[in-house]
Amino acid sequence: MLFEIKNLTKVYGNRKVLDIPELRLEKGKVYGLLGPNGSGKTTLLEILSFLLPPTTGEIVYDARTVDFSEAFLQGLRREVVMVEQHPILFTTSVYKNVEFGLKVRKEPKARRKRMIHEVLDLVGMREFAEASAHKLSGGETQRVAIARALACSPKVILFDEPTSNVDIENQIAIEGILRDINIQKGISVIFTTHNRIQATKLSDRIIFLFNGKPASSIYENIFSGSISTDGNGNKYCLIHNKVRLAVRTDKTGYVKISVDPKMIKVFPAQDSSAGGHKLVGRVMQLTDEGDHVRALIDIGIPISVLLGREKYKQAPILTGERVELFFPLESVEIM
Amino acid sequence: MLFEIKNLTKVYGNRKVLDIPELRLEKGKVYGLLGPNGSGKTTLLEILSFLLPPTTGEIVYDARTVDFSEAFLQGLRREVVMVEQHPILFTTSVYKNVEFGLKVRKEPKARRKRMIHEVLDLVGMREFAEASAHKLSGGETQRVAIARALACSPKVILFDEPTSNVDIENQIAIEGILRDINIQKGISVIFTTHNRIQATKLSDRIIFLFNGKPASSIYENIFSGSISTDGNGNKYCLIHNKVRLAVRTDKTGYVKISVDPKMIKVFPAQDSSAGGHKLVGRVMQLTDEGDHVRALIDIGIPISVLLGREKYKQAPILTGERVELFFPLESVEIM
Amino acid sequence: GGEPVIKMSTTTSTQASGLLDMLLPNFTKDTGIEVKVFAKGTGAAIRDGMDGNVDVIFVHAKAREEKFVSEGYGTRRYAVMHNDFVILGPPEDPAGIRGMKDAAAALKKIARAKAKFISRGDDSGTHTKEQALWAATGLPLVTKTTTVVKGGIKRALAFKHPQGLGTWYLSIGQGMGKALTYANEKQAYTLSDRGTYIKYKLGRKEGLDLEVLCEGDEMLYNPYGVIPVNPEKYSHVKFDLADRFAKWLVSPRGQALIANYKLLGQQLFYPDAIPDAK
Amino acid sequence: MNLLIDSFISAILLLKSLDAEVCAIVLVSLKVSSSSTLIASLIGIPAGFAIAFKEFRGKRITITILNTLLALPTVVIGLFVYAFISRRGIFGPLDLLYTQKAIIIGQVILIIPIVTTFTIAAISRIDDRYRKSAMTLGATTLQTAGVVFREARFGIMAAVIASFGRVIAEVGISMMLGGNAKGFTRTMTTAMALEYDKGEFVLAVALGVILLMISFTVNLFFNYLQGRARV
Amino acid sequence: MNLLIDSFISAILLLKSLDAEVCAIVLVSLKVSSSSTLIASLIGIPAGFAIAFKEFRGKRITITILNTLLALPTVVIGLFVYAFISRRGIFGPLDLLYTQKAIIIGQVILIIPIVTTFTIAAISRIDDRYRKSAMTLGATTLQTAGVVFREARFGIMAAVIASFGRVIAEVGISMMLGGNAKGFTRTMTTAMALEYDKGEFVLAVALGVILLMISFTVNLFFNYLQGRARV
Ligand SMILES: Nc1ncnc2c1ncn2[C@@H]1O[C@H](COP(=O)(O)OP(=O)(O)OP(=O)(O)O)[C@@H](O)[C@H]1O
Ligand SMILES: Nc1ncnc2c1ncn2[C@@H]1O[C@H](COP(=O)(O)OP(=O)(O)OP(=O)(O)O)[C@@H](O)[C@H]1O
Ligand SMILES: [Mg+2]
Ligand SMILES: [Mg+2]
Repeated sequence: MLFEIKNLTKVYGNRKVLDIPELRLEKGKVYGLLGPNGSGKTTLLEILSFLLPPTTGEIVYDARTVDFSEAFLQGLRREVVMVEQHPILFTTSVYKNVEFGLKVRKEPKARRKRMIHEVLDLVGMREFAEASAHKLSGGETQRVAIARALACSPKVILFDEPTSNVDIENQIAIEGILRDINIQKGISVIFTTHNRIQATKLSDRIIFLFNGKPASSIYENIFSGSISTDGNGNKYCLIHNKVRLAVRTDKTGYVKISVDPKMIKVFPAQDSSAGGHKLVGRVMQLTDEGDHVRALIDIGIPISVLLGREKYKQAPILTGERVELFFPLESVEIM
Repeated sequence: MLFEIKNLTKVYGNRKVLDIPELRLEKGKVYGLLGPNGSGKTTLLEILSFLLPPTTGEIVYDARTVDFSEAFLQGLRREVVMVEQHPILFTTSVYKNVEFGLKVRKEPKARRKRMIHEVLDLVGMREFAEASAHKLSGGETQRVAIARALACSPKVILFDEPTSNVDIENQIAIEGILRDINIQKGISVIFTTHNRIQATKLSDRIIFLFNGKPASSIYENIFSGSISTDGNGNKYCLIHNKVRLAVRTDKTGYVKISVDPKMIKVFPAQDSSAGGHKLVGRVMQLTDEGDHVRALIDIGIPISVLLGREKYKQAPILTGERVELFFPLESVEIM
Repeated sequence: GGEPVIKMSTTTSTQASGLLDMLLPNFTKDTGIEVKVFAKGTGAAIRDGMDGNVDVIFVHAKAREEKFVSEGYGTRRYAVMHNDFVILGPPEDPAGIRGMKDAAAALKKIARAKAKFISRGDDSGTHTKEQALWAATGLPLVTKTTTVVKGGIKRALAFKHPQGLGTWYLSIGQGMGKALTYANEKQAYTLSDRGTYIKYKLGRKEGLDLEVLCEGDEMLYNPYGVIPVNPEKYSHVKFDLADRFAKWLVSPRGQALIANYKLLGQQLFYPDAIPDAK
Repeated sequence: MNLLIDSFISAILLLKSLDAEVCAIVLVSLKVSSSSTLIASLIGIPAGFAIAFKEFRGKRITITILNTLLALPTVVIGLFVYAFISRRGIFGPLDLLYTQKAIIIGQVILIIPIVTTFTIAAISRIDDRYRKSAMTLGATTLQTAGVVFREARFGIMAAVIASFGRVIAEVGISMMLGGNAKGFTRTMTTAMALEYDKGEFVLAVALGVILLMISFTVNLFFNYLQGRARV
Repeated sequence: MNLLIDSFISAILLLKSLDAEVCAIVLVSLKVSSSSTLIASLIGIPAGFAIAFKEFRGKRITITILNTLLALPTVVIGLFVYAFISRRGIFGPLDLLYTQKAIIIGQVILIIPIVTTFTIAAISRIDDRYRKSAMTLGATTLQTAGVVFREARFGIMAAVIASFGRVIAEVGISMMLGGNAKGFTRTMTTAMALEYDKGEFVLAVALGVILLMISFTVNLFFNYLQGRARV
């Protein structure tokens, strides 16, 4: 086990921003951490990289129970490196930034040079080696920060939204790096992202955080809406003043809902769209996800639907086509 | 005309990071600004928001030639507001942050309050009104910064990667805001992004920046590779040590190439894949783009292909399917 | 304010001895005139008068006072009082001068013995007196001159001391009290006015491990004078009030107060205008 | 050690007796030092902003000169001001010498370099995005400076506190330009110097203890202000 | 005005004559003030780091006390040290009084609060991400402090420069603990005070002009260091 977490909480003021009863992460895996803004992703990564002590709870790292004393942590930090969400580079050259972790690890000078050039090549920043690090653009900064962490050759790397400001070509490169260091060097990787496709593509397991808790519910199709009752006494949820979904709940007023993408049913559109519970939309995007195909369908709001591969092959829907959606009552969960 | 730019350059040290011979932006439009890291997007936005003087060149804003004297600029800045790539919030409450632009504009207190709550609602941060702004998470910060700019009700808003750290639900909300302020209030919008789909979806026109210059070439399928010659004397470009594309060029060694997605030909895969120039890949994603369908195909590297809608309808390809690609020599441009 | 006020520059010894604290309230009571006192080194106090910053000066450097008057800065020098200097030293008296009356001879013995001697070296009245005593010993003296420019004219400043500066002869450029402290710390000889000595020896818990070893020489006489600033030089000075102050000091009342002033049971100052005032 | 204990007890006794003379001295000290701190801040803080923000030729040499002026000895300031306000000086007729105003003038000169250089140091480390944010939101130059000031307030406050400490503990200028006249220009420090001259070491340190108590009270107040500003 | 011109010319004359006495005084001043600045920096900068980084009960009161100590009058420091090193004091046998070492001790006490408080002010405004970055990259506490120091170096440098300016211009402690003995402990400022007492204003200011020239040279050197550090 890489990390075993028990009853971990982090409290700021009177707000519990992290509350994890149990979480076990294995060695040599890639974990994707997803969740809305403020769900505690960054906070969790900072705790896992031993930069932030939790308010309560126990963490076992690599069979060692972590006691949050500085001397103990310094040893662990040599094995676990984090790349921050908005990394800051030391106000010196790019080269010296990347050199820092190596100097600290007392690498000999010649080896340092080789390693620095290697990691800068990986993120495509070699030609910036002598540039002033604090004058770089947003994406350049992010890439140098990744190189700086890679240079340390740690056992675990935590990436906080590693590609958020990175251009398309380098997004591909960095995704490649993540995979490569995991496969070739056996480095365990935990990364956060708001890009579901990236998460599915790269990770062995996805962890959803919601309000500081690992969420049991599917972190997809999350919307804010309000509950009302129609003339027939049926409850529905009105989303963005555009879409009505039938729901079964006792709550009223403003709520957050999530819709299970596996439970939504898709039909080719009939011109006479009479079906009471059906909504009409247009297929925006189809994405391959191995056993499934994910369809993004615009019904006023973008809805994600997961279709079984076999079903899709038999009755394919095409992008740009109009389709009808049916939302069973069970598909909508009020959070 | 909103902006008329002539011979604009920005030089740092001995590097010309921006070099725009001519650029005209119309009023009331939404412009998407795309380009790799370091191509000068942020620099351009800072110049257009009158925060950074160009090294040389002329800017005409709203029929007024901009002279870069502080007094003159202060008037213009009341009309043009920018949201930075990594916004910083004043170390006070969220409420007071949003209030700043209104106070500066001498809005009466009651009106201020109403407007603040309105914009915080838009970005879903109303419940954080009294929180300390500098303790917010990355995405929360970005959303408050957007609200802070919206509150000013300017004529032009410049957004630098407005959704880079924002969660999925709020990405949709912010994309909606961009559209709404443009359509309902006639506010001109210029935004940067690394998300092509977002750019196509939201903007009336897309501007590509490459090495500081508005690029004539298509900003897609950009790869770094090296030119070699095979046994038959044919030149090819080797990308990521995985893919070979035939090219016609005099250059040698390390180059950047872009492949025109409209010129790539797609066929269903034959089991006997003999065709010399053909490459086999797997369809990852299909996206609706109005007249076209964009297919993302993995041939070792992800390649974007644009298919005519009619052609796609007649012979649909499915996600997850294997396909063959043919790259005509003209499709590959060496940059 | 309705009350007439005059300004006076004086040497630190008149203030530190407590004399002014006794005299001035009496003067104010008698005349209704208040006196603002600025205590400083003799040189600086005379400068104050020359620059017209004060109405009257009360110092002890007879030659310079007379020059002050002759150059027209002051109207007239009133001889007010004197006290006397004493040569102090450690109880062990390594140079063996205890009981000597001849001050110059005593200094000569100190120099011969190369016993530590602390000089104020600050061009004060005491320092002027010390230099005169060294001159009287007949020992070879070193003269050190510094050139400065005043009003565009170069001027040399001279400073005399016996050979041995920095070895046994220490020039510290400070006031009397500090010189006493210094001499006490180094258990060295020094020249002091009797008033400050009494104050330091008897007036404080810390005391002073120095004793009077040589006293009573004519040359150790230390006269104080008061001089109103000349209104012809500075029309703004309150000459009338200043002159009243000077005259009050040399009046029987002023002289009697001075004669009767005792610090820790010891008389410090002896009236000069009316020597037998009581 | 005895000296300290004795002094401390004497300080308490002095304070308890509410000695009118001691009160007057404390008041003069407070009045003079707060005036000079205030005036120097009003000049030095804006000057620091101007120097930190503007790019101009000779900026570095300006800062070097300011740093040099941190070593301006009180004697030089005293004599410099003296040359102007003594009866022979240009401002002689104003009769400023040996007044509290004269002390204030001298002390202002003494601490302007402190306030200015530390304002520059405090501001130059403030993230430039604060300035840009304020400007793009439509702030005037003054309002932008206000934003940066807010962000740098702890650093600037430190500069003001240091300046206050410097002047309330300062003796040379107070002595030379104030003259240590009892009841008018006698401050805590000149009184201490006088007691020291008299050999009254206990009394000198006792006054020093009172000075530190007062400085502590003032700093508690500053601390309270900072605490409020933190919100 | 004449005073200043005269003093300036006299200063030039003094320097030109390469007067042995003046040279000695300048050397003593430089030696003493750089020693005390160095020692105070070696104590105050780490202390500032410790206070700024550690979260502990009484942190704010510690800072308030340090701020109070910015107002420590030289007379108090002088007498305090005197009490220890005078013949009757505990350290009397070391025979420290009226030596350069004594001045250094007093001056170190004087400027430790300056170095410390401004180090705290400089560090506390440094983005916390520098600390976190260094730590996650595997730095020890000392190496992390090194990174933060690098980022805060201008602020800390300003503190050191101010402290140097404070001590080289300082007169009270030098006078009381050094004793102004010609050739041993006479510094530029004590010499100035002496000339002032003598009424030799021109000479006093001339010495002040020399002091400022030296301070300017030292600051040019600091500036050069900063320029190099900027790379
Ligand atoms: N020092 C702090 N004091 C108070 N609240 C804090 C502090 N740091 C973080 N928070 C709050 O804790 C919550 C979790 O923050 P965190 O940065 O972990 O979120 P996140 O999941 O990384 O979000 P994002 O996707 O926006 O980066 C946020 O709501 C934030 O406002
Ligand atoms: N102050 C500066 N000094 C030197 N070079 C600079 C400075 N500011 C920016 N640059 C360089 O100018 C180039 C353009 O920067 P800019 O921030 O405009 O890029 P960008 O297109 O916004 O990139 P990104 O997608 O990474 O945000 C970058 O290569 C950057 O390193
Ligand atoms: Mg985060
Ligand atoms: Mg950018």
